Formats: sequence, structure tokens, C-alpha cells
Amino acid sequence: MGGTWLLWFVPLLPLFGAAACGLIHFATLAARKHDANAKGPSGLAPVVACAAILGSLLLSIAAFKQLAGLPADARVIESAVWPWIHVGSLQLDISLVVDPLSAVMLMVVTGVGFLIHVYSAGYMKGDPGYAKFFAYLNLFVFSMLMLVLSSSLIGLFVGWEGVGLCSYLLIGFWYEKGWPAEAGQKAFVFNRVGDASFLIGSFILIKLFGTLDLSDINAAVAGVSADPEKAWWLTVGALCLFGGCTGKSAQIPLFTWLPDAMAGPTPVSALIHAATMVTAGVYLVVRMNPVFAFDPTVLTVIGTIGALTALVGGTSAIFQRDIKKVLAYSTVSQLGYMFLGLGSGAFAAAIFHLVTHAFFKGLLFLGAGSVIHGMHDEQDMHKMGGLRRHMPKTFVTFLAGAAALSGLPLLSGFFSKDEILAHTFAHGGFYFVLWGIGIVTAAVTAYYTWRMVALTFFGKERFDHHHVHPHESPALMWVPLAVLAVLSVFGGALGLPPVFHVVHVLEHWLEPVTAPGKALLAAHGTHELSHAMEWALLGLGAAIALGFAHFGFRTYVKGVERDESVQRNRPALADFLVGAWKIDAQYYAKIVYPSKLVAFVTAVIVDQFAIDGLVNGAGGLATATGNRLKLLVDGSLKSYALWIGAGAVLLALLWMFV
Amino acid sequence: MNVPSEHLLFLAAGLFAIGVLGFLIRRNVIIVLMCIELMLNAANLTFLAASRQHSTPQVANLDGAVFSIFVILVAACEAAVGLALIIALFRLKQTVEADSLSEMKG
Amino acid sequence: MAEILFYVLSAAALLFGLGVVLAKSPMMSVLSLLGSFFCLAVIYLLAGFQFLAAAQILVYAGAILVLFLFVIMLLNLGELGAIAERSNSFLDSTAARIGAVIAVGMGVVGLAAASRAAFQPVRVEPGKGLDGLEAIATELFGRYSLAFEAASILLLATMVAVIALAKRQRRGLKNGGRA
Amino acid sequence: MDQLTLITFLPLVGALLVLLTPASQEKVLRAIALVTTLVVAVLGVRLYLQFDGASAALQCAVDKPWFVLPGSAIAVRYKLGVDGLSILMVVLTAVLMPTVILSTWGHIHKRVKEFMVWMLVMQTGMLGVFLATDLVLFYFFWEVSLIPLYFMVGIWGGERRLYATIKFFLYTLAGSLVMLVAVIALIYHFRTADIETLCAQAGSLELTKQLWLFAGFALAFSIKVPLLPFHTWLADAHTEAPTSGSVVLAGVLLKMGTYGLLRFGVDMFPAASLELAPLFMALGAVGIVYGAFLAMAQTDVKRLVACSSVSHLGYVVLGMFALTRAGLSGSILQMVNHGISTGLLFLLIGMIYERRHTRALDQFGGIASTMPIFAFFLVFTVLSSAALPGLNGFVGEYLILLGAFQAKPLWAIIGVLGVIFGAVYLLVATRRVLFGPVTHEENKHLEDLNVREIGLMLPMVVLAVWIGFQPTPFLDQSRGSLDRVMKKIELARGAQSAALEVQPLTTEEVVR
Repeated sequence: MGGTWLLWFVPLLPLFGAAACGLIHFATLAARKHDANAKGPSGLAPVVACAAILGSLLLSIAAFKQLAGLPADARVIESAVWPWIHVGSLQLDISLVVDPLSAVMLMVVTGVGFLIHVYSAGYMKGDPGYAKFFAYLNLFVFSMLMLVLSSSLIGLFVGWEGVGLCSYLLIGFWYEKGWPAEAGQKAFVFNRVGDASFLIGSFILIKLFGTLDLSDINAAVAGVSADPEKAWWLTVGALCLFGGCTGKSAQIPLFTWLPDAMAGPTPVSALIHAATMVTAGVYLVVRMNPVFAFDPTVLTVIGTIGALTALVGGTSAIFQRDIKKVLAYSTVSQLGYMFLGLGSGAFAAAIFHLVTHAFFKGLLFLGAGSVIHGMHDEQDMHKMGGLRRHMPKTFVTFLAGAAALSGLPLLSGFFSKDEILAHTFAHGGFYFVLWGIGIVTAAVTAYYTWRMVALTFFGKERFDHHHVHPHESPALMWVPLAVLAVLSVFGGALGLPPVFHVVHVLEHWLEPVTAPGKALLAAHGTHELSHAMEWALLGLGAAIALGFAHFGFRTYVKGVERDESVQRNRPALADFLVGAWKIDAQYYAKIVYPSKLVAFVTAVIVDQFAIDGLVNGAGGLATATGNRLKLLVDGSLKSYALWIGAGAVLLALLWMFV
Repeated sequence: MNVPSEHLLFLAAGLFAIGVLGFLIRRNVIIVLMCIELMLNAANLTFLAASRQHSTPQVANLDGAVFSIFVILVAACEAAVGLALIIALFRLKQTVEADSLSEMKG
Repeated sequence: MAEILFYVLSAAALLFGLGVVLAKSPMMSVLSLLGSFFCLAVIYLLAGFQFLAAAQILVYAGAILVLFLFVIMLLNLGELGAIAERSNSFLDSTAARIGAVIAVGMGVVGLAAASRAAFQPVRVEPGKGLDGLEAIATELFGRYSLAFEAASILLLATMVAVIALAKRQRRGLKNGGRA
Repeated sequence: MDQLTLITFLPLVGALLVLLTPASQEKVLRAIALVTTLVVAVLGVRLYLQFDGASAALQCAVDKPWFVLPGSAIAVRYKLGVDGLSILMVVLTAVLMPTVILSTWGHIHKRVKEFMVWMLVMQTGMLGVFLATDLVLFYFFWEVSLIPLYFMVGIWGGERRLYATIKFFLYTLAGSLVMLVAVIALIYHFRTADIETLCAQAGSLELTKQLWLFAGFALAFSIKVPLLPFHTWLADAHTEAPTSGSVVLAGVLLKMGTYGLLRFGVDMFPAASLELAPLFMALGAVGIVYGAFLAMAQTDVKRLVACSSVSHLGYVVLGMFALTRAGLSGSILQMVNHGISTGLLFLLIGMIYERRHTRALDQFGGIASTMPIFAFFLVFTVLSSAALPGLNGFVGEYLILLGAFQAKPLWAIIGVLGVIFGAVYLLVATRRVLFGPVTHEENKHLEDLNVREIGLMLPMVVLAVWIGFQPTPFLDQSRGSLDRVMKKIELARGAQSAALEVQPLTTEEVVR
């Protein structure tokens, strides 16, 4: 595909789409100024938006085909370079590169993105900000593509922050309601904390390598091991970059914004908080695998944080009442899995889980969206039940997604999750603990997934009938569901475990990208699993998934008694879990409130009173002394004479003795 | 007379001190004026002492003398104006008490 | 012999000075002031300044003192006790006391300064007049001619001022007859 | 009539014209002022296009005899010139003024004639400060530019305007008096007032003398910047100033402080600035966080933006005293960026003030639903000043933090904290103004921005996006001069490390 300018069109098409939809939105506003409910050209917006995404999808497929054609070791397509910041010896440019890793991400972003665009054409129909929504969605896809395709860290950062901005705009889409705006602001601030650490990481890389071009950095990492001081800086740099990932991919310290992000429209949650944006962190670690693999402690840190996040996410999803909150915590948990995979050096497995997760989590979110759409914006599972009769198509696709998520055998989720657990187990040593956490989380995942399915689609109908008439979603919405369902079921084919004696498609495809990282890891000892052990792990995984799925389904198929009983006799535990281990409350108590206090103190006490006081004080001092001196002039001759006399004596003395 | 100059200056200092004493203590403005005359005389004496000191039999240094002439002149003017003020003051306030004049309070 | 006369006269001058300050009635003060002027005049003579002695007598004693007398008579302040000081001693108010202290301080400073100055012995023989008229005249109209003319203007200004100040404003005149 | 004298004194001619027209003809007055500033803007852009960034020399210099200092043979000359350090600020001043004049249509209705005169006089003063290359001429323009704002805030300001304007005036004046001492010392020591020769020779002074002279200059400029301990006048001055006054104050006047620090600090006394660099970096970094916290606690939206200026200019100082190539060029660019983004912010606040006549944050809420175009512009400006990549703020801030990191990693990390807090207080403010349900009755039927208001913001928006996407042409304008300054700093650094033989600085840290 020539490569020079054509590649630029992949991200630029959505950008033009966004601009077009923006204009359409302002046109509708102008039209609406005349008569209130004028439609204006907003109907045009979805068509423009979907066309733009379709365009970049086709271009991506073409790029993918051209990439596949190239020989294995030379699979890179470069684009023309946009000179951005040139200062002295520092050259920061933006150029796009398609290599196996970014090709996969390209397919996910544009593919799932396109499906979600089609879905939201139906879901958002009738919303006053219809065109604005598509403008933001296209802008998001543009930023995500910039992130995925850029060949330098600075270009990646442009996409990184652009994505954060779009999630802020989209979460706060229904700002009239008030709390979505707060959720959007919270998301942006959390991202900004991550970006700050990302910035420091980029400074360290410039300090070490003098450039931000990813391929140059990956190549130069090997040379660092000689100089211990540089090695220390590289480790710190890697951890800072990982700090950025935790912000973006909602890992332990910075994950509490994701559940609140559910305030945005459901397609947003599907696209941004399931399929694309949150995976940016995983993509970054895989893209710069030599930098992270250089120091084993960095991988251990990543693995531990991943495992802990998985545990916290999973357990918090158990007693959630809001269907989207369940899925949000589940996303946090699955992202934890991916980082666990990265931690144990299984870069290909993490990407594999990323891809399958995009499919089934996107599907579940869209399914939940169609349920909510049908139930007139009702999100509380305790007010649903028995919807399988009203929404058969949504029910079937939702079932497929839930099966894949809970890791039922032969489905995509099963293969990708167990591959990660297998690699963690193979790593041995401390990783056994992480593996244990992984297994427990797998069980919990199965439990809460099937609790959700049971509460929503089975049992008696807990909504009052004359207000709510659940109905099946229009074709525009369930067709994407069907496509995603197919992908979730058969997605496993991308990475069948070695024990099946069939090539692991994804691992082979990503070989050139992950090779340098694997080589560095091999230096610290390779880990192999005997076939018998692999079978055992597969069996264990299947057993746990099936067992807990059945257990979850059985307890909740009758209704919500189990929830109420737990709420009654163990309220502390229920509250603790629903509140995601009270981490968010801690943040508010330990960080937000004190910072408000500090702000108040600096503004009023330090600034107003101390510094300003000094300034005004100087003025006050002048007037005070002036008043006191005024009293001397009291009009009586005698005192004047005295002062003259005293002055004369003083001067004489002074003259005498000085 | 070959009195050393210091003695002349002692006398001048004494007179000056007395003048200041009167100037500060007395409440009657006329007395105050007189004390000022006294002080001026003391100054005159100092001038003459200096002039005498620096004169030689051949060349008489008369700067001091000329100065004292001018001092006398100034004293005269000052006394005239002072007394005129007193008259105006007396007509206004029927008193020559120094303390009664305090309208110019700050 | 002249030295003794000088010391006697200086003592007298000091006493008369005190008299001016401490006298009860203004009349007594004026007279003691006159006395001190005479003593000083004679001292000038002894020091060899005949012209100045004459000037002292003529201008000071003759003109200024007479002026004082006129004012005292005019405002009939002469009687004893007419405007007697309210309290017998002058050192009642704190201000007075401070004044006294300052005066004494001034005196001490003067004495100290005088004693410190290292004067060579005076080279003028007694009896020979220092300021002969013609010497004074050449000085006055030579080097100090400018000062002399300025002095004349000063006198003129004083006269105008005095007249303006002391002229009795007849009531009902053009500017509303202020007092 | 050469280019620089024309561009400096054309506004003065405009002021005279305004003075001649009767006060009743408001339309004509505004037209004259607008036309003058537009012509100056065109001249500014022409100057920018002609300017050759690679050369470090003073370009299109003007040099005419002015007067000789009494009692000495020192000739004070009327010298103007522009080089890499001042070109961006001269062009920003020229380009910003038409927007400011246009914005007065909305909120200046009484005594229009005087306001226009003061505005044009101030422009002459500001251009003079940036273009003067003779120390006495610089000081002259420095004082001239101070007086108009005193009247502008004093007459057309808000309730506490007298307190604010007197405080601002005295504060800045005190600083400039200290500077006067340094100016005199410098002139009489080197027997010349020409800045270029002084820059060359000042390095030869021994360190303690350099430190004292540097301190003299730095105090005046730190008050103007405003650097941390001297910033309390800014919040009052901004809150009480009329909108256009605030835009000019934030857009250009604050930069005279940073420009001064650059020209008379880093360029003239490299050794002294090297010595004091840690202190100034510390003040800059702490200023960023302090300004952010200050802004978080404000209830008056204009005061909030004023505090954000303290934080933004902390960045400029942090970058400048990192004394690295990236830091310096970043700080020069950030001066322009701050002018654009804060200028826009004040314009927007002015517009909402013209409609609601209040600046209290809790009076707003849900304005996005009634004024979508206003919402778009406000979000755009907030993002530009919170340094979103792709807009102008990011380029400057990234370079500054990178430069600071290369010099002192600790202060860079504190500076990066500023990125977080910056986003926090800006987003909180936007949320309280724009989003949420419409609580106040008046907010329901506010009419959106009219064509004039959009028109006057467009050039700044376009500039912001252009600098964001293609900063290199702007950065290259100061390439020659910055190389010269960096050479001087290297020299001073070499001398400093020679002096402290004990621990030589590793040159590796400094990226060429």
C-alpha cells in the first residue's frame, strides 16, 4: 500500500468524520434555534461516522493483507514522517508504522469500533446530541488509531491523551444530569495522574536514549545492561511508563474511575471501557517489551498488580445490582488478567486475551445496552428478570458472551484465560501465588457472570408491567450483537494451546514484535510445561468454570433472595465488596478532601493572610507611623521651643563627640 | 587686656545658657523676646572673641566685628517684628501668655 | 587692672542676665537687661572694639530696649502682679523643668567646647583700638558691600511688616473690620 | 522611517488621532483604534516573516543619538532591535491587540475615548519594552507601559479597583526602582547603555558583583512575572480589571517579567543565573503547585484564572532556569501559549460577565445547554491551557518539563504534579460553569455568542491549533539567539565546574 501517505488516512478518516459530525451538530443547533424540535441534518451524522470507520477498517484490512504478504522478519510498513518538535539536538516526529502487533490492534479497534458505531446509530436515536455523540466517537477512534499506529512515544502520547479527552467528553455526554459530568472529570483526572507518570517515563527515555522512536529504543535496550546507573534509570523509567498504564487501563492504584465511567451511554462503555481504550496499557507494554523485560523485578511488579486488580475487580462484581457496574468491575478484573499475563512474560497470551476480551466484553456491554434500551433505561438487575421471553435475540447473544467470559470450555475466553494461567504457573516461584489468585478470580468470574445472566433473563419478572414493556431491539442493534457472538465463540481458534498440536496463530504472528523481549527473558531462565501438566491445568480450568457457573446460576435463577440474605446478616461484607474494597472511599478521604483543605489553607491563610498581609502591612505601617508623628505638632509654642532646644543640644553633643 | 579668649567664650556660653533658660521657662512672651536678645548678645561676644583672637597688631581681622554689626541689625529687626506681633496678639487675646496660642494644632 | 575689671563686669553681666529671667515684673527684666548691655559694652571696649561698644550702647540699649519699654508701657504690663505669673516659681510645669535641663545642658556644652578649643595667646596689645572707624568702613563697604545692601532691604521689609501688623484696624473698613 | 520605530510609535499616532476626535463619536473612536492596531498587527506579521531565526544578531536595528548622561561621557542612544528572544513576544503583542480592542465593544461603554487612548499608549509601551536595546530606553518604556494599566484598572475596574490598582502600581514600581539602581550601576561601570555590549561584557564582572546586579534586575522582573512570594497583586489586579485590561495584563505584561529575566538575567549574567538557577527552579516549580492549589479554592472565576496564570508562569520560570536548550525554547514558546490560552479564557469570562454581571462560580451551572458555542470555546481553551497534546500548551510544557528534568529531576517531577493539579482545577471550574442541571433562572435564557465575539476569538483559536500541530517554525525563530545563550551558559558552566574542582559536573547530563 505504498505506505507513504495512504497509511495516514487510516486515522485521518475518522478525524474528518468527527469534524463533519461536529459541523452537522452545530447546523442542527442552528436549525433548532428556529423551531425547537427541528431534526436538522443530524440524521446524516451516523451515516458519515460509520462510513469513516468503514473506510479505515477497509484500509486496515488492506494493510493487514499487505503485511501478511511480506516475509516474516520484514513485516513493517512505515508512513511519511510529520516533523513535530525540533529543538536543538532533539527531534520529536510523528510517523505511523504498521507491524504485526499494531495490525492486530488495528483490526480490533476498527472492527469492534465499526460494529459499535452501527449499534449506537440505533441506540442513540432520538437523543438531542445525536450528531455530537458521533463526532466524539469518531474523534475517539482517531485518537485510538494514533495511539496504536504511532512509531514514537510522543505520537503515542498524543493518542494517549486524546483518548483520555474523548472518554471525558463521552462519559460526561449527558451532562445535564450532573453526576455524569463528575464521573467524566474523575476519569480525566485519574488519566492525568497516569499521564504525569507517563511523561516522567518519556523524560527518562530521552535522557537515556536521546530519542523517543520506539524501534530505536527497543533496539538500544540491550546496550544498557553494561552501565549500572543507566540500568537503574531504565528500571525507574519502565515503572513510570507502567504507572501511565495503570491510569489508562484501570489497574490497582488508579482503577476506581472505570465503574463511575458507566455514567456514559452504553456504546461508550462498550467501545472505550471494554474494547479499546483500557487496552492501551497492555498494548504499550507489549509494544515496548524489551524496556519492560530488561529488569525481571518490573515484570514481577506488573504481574502482582495485575493479579491483585483481577482479584479486587472480580470480588467487587459479585454483589453489584447495576448490570453495567458488574460488567465494569469484570473489565477491571479481566485487565488484571492481561497484566498478569504480561507479568509472566506471556506477551502473545496477553494480546490474545485482549482480543477475545474485546469480543465478549463488547458483546456483553452491547447486550446490556439493548436490555437497558428495552427496559427504558432501567439498569438495576433487581428490577429485571425473565427477559429471555421478551428479548430472544439479545438473550442468545448475551448467553454466548457470558459463556466466553466465564471461561466455559472450548470458548474464546477459556483458551485465552487458561493460557495466561498456564504461563503464570510455568513461571514458578512467587508466581505460584499469583496463579492461585488467578484461579480464585476465575471461579469468582464464572459465579458473578452467571448470577448476572440468571437475574436478568431468568426467574420471575420483577418489573411492574404497566410502566415497562420490554421489547427486542431493532435490527440495527442485534446484528452487531450476532457478529460479536460468533467472534466470541470461535475466537479461541486464534490461539489454541500447544497441547492441541496446532500452531498458536497469534503467537506466531506476533513473533517478530515479542522476540527481543523474549530473548531478554530467556536470559533469566526459560520455563516449559510438560504436556501432562498442561492437560491437568486445562481440566482444572474447565472444572472450575463449569462448577462455579452452575453454582452462580442455581442460586440466583429463583430470584434475589440470596442477595437480600447476605445484605441482612452480613451487611459489612456486602457493603465492603460493593464499594470495591472501599478504595474509592479511601481516595476521597485521604486525597480529595485533604487537597481541598490544603487548597483552602493556601488560598486563605497562607496567601490572603501571610503574604498579602505583609504587603498590606507595609502600607498599614506607613499610615500608623504617620498618625503617631502627627501628635507632635500640638500647636503650643512651648513644646516647639523645647524640641528646638533639645535638637540643638543633641547636635552640639554629636558635633563634640563624633 | 590680655584675657585669654576662653574666658570670653565662657562668658558668652553663660549668657547664652541664661538666655535659653529664660526662653524656655518664662510664659510671658516679652520676657522670651528679651532672652532672645540676650542670646544674640552672647553670639556677638563669641564673634568678637574670635575676631580678637585672629587679629595681629599689624593686621586687624575685622570679620567678626562686621558680623556682630549685622547680628545687632538682625536683632533689631527681630525685636521690632516680635513686639508688633505682641501688640497684635494683645489686641486679640488681651494676654501675652505663650500657652494661650495653640490654634495651629496639628 | 583691666583683667580684674573684665572679670567683675562679666560677673555683673551674668547677674543682670539672671535678673532678666527671674524678675517678677517685666519692668525689672528690662532694667536688668539694660544693665547687662552696659557691662557687655564695656567688655567690648576692653577687648579693643570701640565702634562696637558704641554700637552696642546706641542700638541695643538706646533703640531696642526703648522699644521694649514702649510696648510694656503701651500694654500697661508694668505693674507688679498685673499679669503676675500664676504660680510663684517658674519651674512648676514639667516642660519648664525640661527647659531648665536643656538650658543647663547648653551651657555645659558651650563651656566644654570653649575649653577644648586650643587658642594661642592673644597677640593684641591692650589699649590700641582694633576696629578703628576707617578700618571698619573699608571692610563694610568693601568686601561686605552686598551684605550691607541686603541688610538695608531687611530693615525696610521689617518696617513695612511692623506697620502692617500693629496698625489698628478701624472697624467697618472695607474688609469687614476684622479685629 | 524604519520598521521598528514605525511599529512602536504607530499606536501613539493612533492615540493622538483618537484624542482629536470628539468623545461623542464612539463609533469613530473605536474604528480608529481598531484600524491602528490592525495596521500594527500587519506590520508585526511582516516583521515575523522577514525575521531570520538562524542568526543570533539584532535585526533591523535602529541607532540614533538621544542624549549624553550629564557629568560623564556616556551616550544614551535611541536603539531598537529585535532578536530571537523578543521576536515572538513582539508579534504576539501586535497580533493580540486588535482582538483586545474588538472585545471592548462588549464591556466598555463609558469614557470610551480615554480607554482607547490608554490602550494605544500601552501598546507603544509594551512594544518598546520588547524592542529596546538600550538600557535607559528599556527602562523608559518599562515605566511607560505601567501607567496606562493604572488608569484602566482604576477607572473602569470593579468594586475594589482603587485598592487593587494602587497595590499593583506601587508593587511594580518598588521593583523597578530597585532595578533602576542596578541599571545605573551597570551603566556607570561599563560606561555604556547599549544592551548588546553589556551582554557581552557583563560576564567579565566577578561573581559577587554579578550576583548583586542580577538580584537587582531579578527582583523587579520576579514581581512582574509574578514569581511566588510576589504574586498577591495579580489576583486583585485581574479581578478588578476590565476584561480587555485583564487580557492585555495576562497576555503581554506578565511576559515583560519573564522576557526581562531572559534578557537581563540568563543572557546578561550567565554565571550569576547559573548560581541562582536552583533557587529560581524551586520557586518556579513550587509556584506551579501553589498556584494550582490557590486556584482550586477560588469562588470567583476571574480570580481562579488569575491564580492559574501564577501556575503557568511558574512553568516558564522553571523552564528558563533549567538552562538547557529544551527548557529555554520551551519557556519562550510557553510565553506565547499562555498569552493565547489565558487571553481566550479572560475573553470568555468577560462575555459571560457581560450577560450575567457576576463572576461567582456558584451563580453558573448548566450553561452548556443554553450556550453550546460558548461551551465549545470554553472547553477548547481549558484544554489548551491544561496542555492537551495537539494544542499549543502541550508543546511548551513538554519542552519545559523535559528541560527541567535534564537539569534537576526533582523540580521537574514537582512541575509534572502541576500538570495533574492544573487539570483538576480547570476541569472543576468548567464543570461548575458548564455542566450539571440549570439551577439559576437567569441561566435558562442566556443568548449565545454573537458573530463579533466568535470573530474576535477565531484568530487566537487558529493560532493555538497551529502552534499545537506545527510548533517548529515558531521554535526556529529563536534558534540562533538560543544557541548564542547556550554557548554563554556552557562557558559559565565550564568556569563554575573549574572553580569547584571537587565535583565536576558530568556534561552528559546536558543534552546538546
